[in-house]
Amino acid sequence: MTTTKVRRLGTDRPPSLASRLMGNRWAGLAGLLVALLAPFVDATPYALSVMTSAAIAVMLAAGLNIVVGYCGLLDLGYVAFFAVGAYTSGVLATRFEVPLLATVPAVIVVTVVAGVVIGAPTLRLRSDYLAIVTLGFGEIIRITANNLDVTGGPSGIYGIPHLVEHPAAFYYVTVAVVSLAVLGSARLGRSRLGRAWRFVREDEDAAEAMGVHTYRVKLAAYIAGAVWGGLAGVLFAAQLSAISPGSFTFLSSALVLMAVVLGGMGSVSGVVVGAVVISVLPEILRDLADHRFLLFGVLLIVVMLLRPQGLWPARSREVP
Amino acid sequence: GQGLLGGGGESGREAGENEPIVLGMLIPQSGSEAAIGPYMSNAAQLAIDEINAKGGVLGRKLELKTADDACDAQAAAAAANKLVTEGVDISVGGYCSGATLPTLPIFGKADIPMIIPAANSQELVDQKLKHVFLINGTGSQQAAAAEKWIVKQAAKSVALMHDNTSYSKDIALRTRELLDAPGGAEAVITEAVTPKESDYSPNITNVLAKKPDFVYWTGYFQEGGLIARQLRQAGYKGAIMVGDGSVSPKLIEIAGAEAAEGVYATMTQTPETLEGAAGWIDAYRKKFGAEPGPYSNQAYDAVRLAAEAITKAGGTDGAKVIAALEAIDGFAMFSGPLKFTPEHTLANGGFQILVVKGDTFALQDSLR
Amino acid sequence: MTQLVWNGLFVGSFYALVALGYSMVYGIIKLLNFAHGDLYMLGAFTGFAILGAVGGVSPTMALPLLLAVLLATMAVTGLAGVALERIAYRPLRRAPRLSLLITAVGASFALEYGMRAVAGADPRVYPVRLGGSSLEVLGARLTPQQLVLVGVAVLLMAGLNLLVTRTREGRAMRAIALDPRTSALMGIDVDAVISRTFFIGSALAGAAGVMAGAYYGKIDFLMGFLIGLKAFTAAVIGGIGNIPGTMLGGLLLGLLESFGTFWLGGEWRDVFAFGVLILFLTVRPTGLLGERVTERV
Amino acid sequence: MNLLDVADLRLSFGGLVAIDGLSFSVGEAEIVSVIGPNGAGKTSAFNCVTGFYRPASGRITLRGTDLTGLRPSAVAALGVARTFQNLRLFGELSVLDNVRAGAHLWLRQSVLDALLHTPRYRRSERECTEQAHHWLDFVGLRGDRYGAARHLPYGEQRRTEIARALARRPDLLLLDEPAAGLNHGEKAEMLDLIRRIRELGVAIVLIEHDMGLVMEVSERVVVLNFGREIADGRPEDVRRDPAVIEAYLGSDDSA
Amino acid sequence: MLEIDGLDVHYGGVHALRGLSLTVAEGEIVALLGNNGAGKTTTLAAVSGLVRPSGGRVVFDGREVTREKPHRITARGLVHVPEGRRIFSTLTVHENLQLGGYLLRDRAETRGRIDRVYELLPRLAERRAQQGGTLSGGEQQMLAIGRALVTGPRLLLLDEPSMGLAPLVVASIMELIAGINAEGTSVLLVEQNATAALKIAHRGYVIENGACVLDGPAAELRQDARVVEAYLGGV
Ligand SMILES: Nc1ncnc2c1ncn2[C@@H]1O[C@H](COP(=O)(O)OP(=O)(O)OP(=O)(O)O)[C@@H](O)[C@H]1O
Ligand SMILES: Nc1ncnc2c1ncn2[C@@H]1O[C@H](COP(=O)(O)OP(=O)(O)OP(=O)(O)O)[C@@H](O)[C@H]1O
Ligand SMILES: CC(C)C[C@H](N)C(=O)O
Ligand SMILES: [Mg+2]
Ligand SMILES: [Mg+2]
Repeated sequence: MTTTKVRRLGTDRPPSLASRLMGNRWAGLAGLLVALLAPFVDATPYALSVMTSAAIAVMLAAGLNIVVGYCGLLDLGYVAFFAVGAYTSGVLATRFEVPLLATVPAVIVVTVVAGVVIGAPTLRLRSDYLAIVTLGFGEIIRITANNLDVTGGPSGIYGIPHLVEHPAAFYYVTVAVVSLAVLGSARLGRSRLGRAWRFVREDEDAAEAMGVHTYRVKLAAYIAGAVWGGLAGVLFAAQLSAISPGSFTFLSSALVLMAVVLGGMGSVSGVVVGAVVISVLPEILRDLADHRFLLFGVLLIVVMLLRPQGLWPARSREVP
Repeated sequence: GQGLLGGGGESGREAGENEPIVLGMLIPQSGSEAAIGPYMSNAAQLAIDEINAKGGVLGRKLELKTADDACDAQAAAAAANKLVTEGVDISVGGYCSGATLPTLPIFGKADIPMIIPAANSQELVDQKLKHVFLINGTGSQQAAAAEKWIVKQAAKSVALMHDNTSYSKDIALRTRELLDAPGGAEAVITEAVTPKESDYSPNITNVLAKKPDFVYWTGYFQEGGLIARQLRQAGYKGAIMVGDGSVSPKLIEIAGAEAAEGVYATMTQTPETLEGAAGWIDAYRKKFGAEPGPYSNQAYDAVRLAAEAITKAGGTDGAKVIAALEAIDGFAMFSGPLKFTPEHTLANGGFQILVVKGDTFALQDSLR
Repeated sequence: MTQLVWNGLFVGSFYALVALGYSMVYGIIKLLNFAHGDLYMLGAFTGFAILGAVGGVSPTMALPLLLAVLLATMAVTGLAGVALERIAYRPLRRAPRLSLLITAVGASFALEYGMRAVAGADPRVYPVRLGGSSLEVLGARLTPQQLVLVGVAVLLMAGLNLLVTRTREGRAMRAIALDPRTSALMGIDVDAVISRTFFIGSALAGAAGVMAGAYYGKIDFLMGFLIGLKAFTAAVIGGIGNIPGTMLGGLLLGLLESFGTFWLGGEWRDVFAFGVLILFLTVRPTGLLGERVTERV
Repeated sequence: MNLLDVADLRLSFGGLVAIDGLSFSVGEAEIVSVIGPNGAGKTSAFNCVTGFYRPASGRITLRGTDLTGLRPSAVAALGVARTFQNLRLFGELSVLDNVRAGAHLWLRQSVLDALLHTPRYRRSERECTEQAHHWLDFVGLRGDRYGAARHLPYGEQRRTEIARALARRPDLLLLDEPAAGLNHGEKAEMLDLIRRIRELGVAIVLIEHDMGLVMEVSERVVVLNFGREIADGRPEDVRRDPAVIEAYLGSDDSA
Repeated sequence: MLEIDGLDVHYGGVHALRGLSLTVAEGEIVALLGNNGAGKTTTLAAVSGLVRPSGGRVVFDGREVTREKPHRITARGLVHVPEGRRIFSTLTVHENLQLGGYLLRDRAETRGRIDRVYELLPRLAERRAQQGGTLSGGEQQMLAIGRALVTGPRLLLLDEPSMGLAPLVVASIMELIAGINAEGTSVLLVEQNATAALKIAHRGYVIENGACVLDGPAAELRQDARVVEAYLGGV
């Protein structure tokens, strides 16, 4: 037997303070607290609308994170599900006068179906090709909404009833829903299914060899992402009371994807931060008027150069 | 800050005597329609400067706050909320119907009357909101004018082309409906194009296969110019007409003088077509060093109309301003003397037919 | 019918030209270069600026002049692409590959709104226009200028194909795409090859920009967005990284759009095009000419 | 009944015949080695058994259940685990997570459990982690269990891969060159490990080029050449088989 | 020819090489032995520029190459065959070999060298049009070595060349290495198959925990009790 010393790299090293702060639920609670207190600092309609939009963006990012961050499936048409959710609830609420809350089960059913319809034939594709297919489906959904009459054609659906009247109250409802969604996605990520998603992301063959039915697992990620996106769509419809195809363009998909990557793929805290940055930064820059997107672009580059793994990357080591 | 514990949602609009009156204007400054924003904000500023030079309104100065709606619903909602928060008294903006729709309840809730200068989808008034007024002709008014001219030209087969946005599609479909009535011209094809492209030859091939003698494009000038040019290149010899979104000297430039010559347009009155407007154009040029673009005159009028209503109402109280707007009769605007219908659209749609002559749109027929 | 085919091929050759650069860049560093369409835009504006500086041109001189402008523009956009890679992409080469997506979108915004700040939001119109009389060929109406443009596009593409498949430079590109570290061990200067790839790809985009400006006339700061999207689609359909495949992908997309418009009308065109592409990919998951990759276990 | 039966397997790639009528069987808790020249079709045979390749013809049965043409995850579900010749760890994931992958098939936990953090979820997660540690201890991993697997030295990665396969609690374990890249001392440890695995009642099929190890550990050796079986028997007999010496071992079988 | 002096390498918090020093003289085969994780691969990677040392010097042919880029080091004639074969998986066998000749401007010479490799490793000739990634493990190993030979190295760094090779092939690969060495190429050989390595090497080093603990002529090392116990197996 060899004489070399046995090296136990870090097995007995205590977790660093940073990892303790970032890793566990304190970060989540702190984030929630910030979200809950923010209206006490600024509750102007503008601030509330920006914050509500940011919260919805967080939900979208959390959903897309399941697909892209956990499972490694590049989805360039994620807003398709956002649109499906928003339209389902909008159509039911305006054409059939179903209360908005009551549309939720229908939204879930429809988005699951949409997830299966889009995912089933295409999840066998390699990532680049999947990207195009999802992009294509995103466009197909948007154009179809634009061309059909039930969806109100290009002008969309308006007069969707509010979930609750007061903007601050609606903000709190949104925060509550979004928090649950974020928590849910985090818990999924730490489950048997969540691990399977990461196995698929890392190496599909090895995952198969360990008994992971990669196709089903991918479909599950897709469906989970679809449901998250669809529910975010309901919030979106309730917030704006009007939805139109113009809100579901490829650019919106790209922005959600950016939120995920900017924050740190696979890291729930990261994508929350990413989504807040992506949705709030342009508002902060609003006063620069003409130059705001120029600066936005430059900032994106700078941020990424400084933090290549994202603002708050997924932990690369487990806490023992 | 105005937190929940502080002043609450209501912003500090209890304006003092000398506080300026704030007009808010949502316009696209980024995104696909970014070209339009400056035309509108410049003209609004021009109106404000003129009014302020004469002492303002009720002894108070006017002030303009613009916000970028990027022609996008969500951005528009945030921008509208921002204007509300900044204490805007009257909204004089709105170019894209799709972006303007979600802002209606936001301004409504804050008790801010809206004079919408450009966006003109029927849906803006379909909800019968008290605070919403359109000073651009609506789709049905424009369609009526178009049909009138088509019939007058004795056209037989008409091709309608739109860009699949709500504004453009609405006009096209309404025109088709009118043409579908028995007798006269027949709508042979309704073709939708994808905006922001360069090559429309597949659409044009479709259209020309139906051998129309009249083509009506109801979208914007960027595509309009290309379509007119490509129609001519493809050998089309019949008449071409464009909607009000296409009335811009840029259309002529893009199409090239040859292809643009003789193109008709349905349009409310513009500075160019008004006897007395030459001075206005000069003033605009002098101030901004550029030609007034599409919807600059409507933006200019929106500001003037807001000033008029505030004067009549004796203040900026929302309900009183709305009442004043409803009562206005005969206020002089580029589009003619103003009076609102019960649904807050122009009683006199005021559409007329322009024609491209050289490098401008000239009046062809006032359809009166 | 021939008209439909010609329309599709003509537009498709623009798509192909832009898609080639996309494909090369994607092929070598797996970057979804969102800014690629904006280099096309930059090309269009560069050409516009050069023509403006040259001043009035007699119509007879238009074609040779345009060719000169084309080359100058290709140099400018090529260098812009190299700079872009240097600043925004190279530092992230070891980061997760989607991180590049952020800087690419950032670069796209910066280019678009930077151009807007320089040239304004109004569309501009080229002083020299290729247009004019059309002739009938096999029942399709086309112009000599169109033929010239397609000819130039085909030449550029053919040259590129030779470069990538036949030369050591091309082999180096393909090797880097698979494994940059090992490529360096073969003596390949990875950074230099990537720079050259960006130069060529961006130059092609710039060429397409000038050609579009001169042919269609209208240019604006957002003109690159849609074509960038289509180029990406074409590149993938063709089989990412595969040059002839990308050309075919561009042409196919053009044809699909042309026939989709004809069969279903303009409003369903993209639904048709994407629908066909999706169906196609489900039967042939590696695109038109994409290599069958048999991953060994 | 044999644990594994492979009958008349054929597989080709284009014109290349990789496996040409291969048959062999493995009994319960038996250690069988598969040896043969490079490119003889050993890994391909593994790939057929585990569902990564679909054989052109032939039948593969596990305790009488037909495996032929099943997808890899279904084969794994029936109790077959494997390692890969070119390591296939989940590089970015922690070593522990890698081994947890082995628990995927037996871990009883629903999505709802995970969302609500029910006691069942906690229990199953705890068990999963304990098992992972158990198997890492079993294979004798020395390196950092909490860091990314790709940071481990090569030999440690090999062990991790075996731990991952063991965490599946398979009846049949296929090891593709587990001792490649190990030095002599480490090979001794591997030998010991393989024996201990067999003591758990797991049958092992071993592809290996290290004859010392093969001769030491195998109960039976199957020799392939050009996709065909050229010998099958006890190690002592096989090593003296002239066909095997000629095709594979060479006269000097030190290596 | 190669001098490594006090080399330190860190991977984040891991101190992989701790002041490692060794030399390879012109015309020598030097074996590098050590347990898993000892730092052998890291040593080679630091020499060829794939990892950046945090301290120490690498001198090749009298010139310091410590922080030079990998492709320049290769251009100097120092060629590294990395661990794990690293074949360009979708390129054919032939294209892989052509890439080995990337730096040769002369096509005829490249062709000549490739033909030579085909002669030495006939299995590769049979498979010249097959995608590299679909080769069997051993075939890939042959390709990796063949590819480096096309480069025409003056110093060859080999990381576990015998891994996954059948016994017969191991023997012939070792012969091959001895052969090219005889033609003037120096070799730094990392090998777990210490028996085979020490048979052809002139000298050897044993490293543990990122530093050399033992070195000497191969013949002596073969007799050394510690080496015998740990690496060669009781005789
Ligand atoms: N996907 C594939 N496509 C083409 N040929 C293949 C493929 N997989 C394997 N082969 C060929 O089939 C033959 C058998 O390969 P296999 O990997 O089974 O060999 P092996 O016995 O495991 O060899 P080694 O000991 O070198 O690992 C080899 O010649 C290989 O090149
Ligand atoms: N990328 C990396 N990140 C972190 N640590 C690393 C990395 N690469 C290697 N190490 C560590 O550096 C040390 C030396 O590794 P190295 O690969 O050089 O060993 P080796 O002697 O080649 O071992 P083997 O015989 O297993 O190939 C090991 O402890 C390993 O865990
Ligand atoms: C012509 C434009 C003023 C029409 C406007 N874009 C709308 O959507 O209503
Ligand atoms: Mg093998
Ligand atoms: Mg090593």
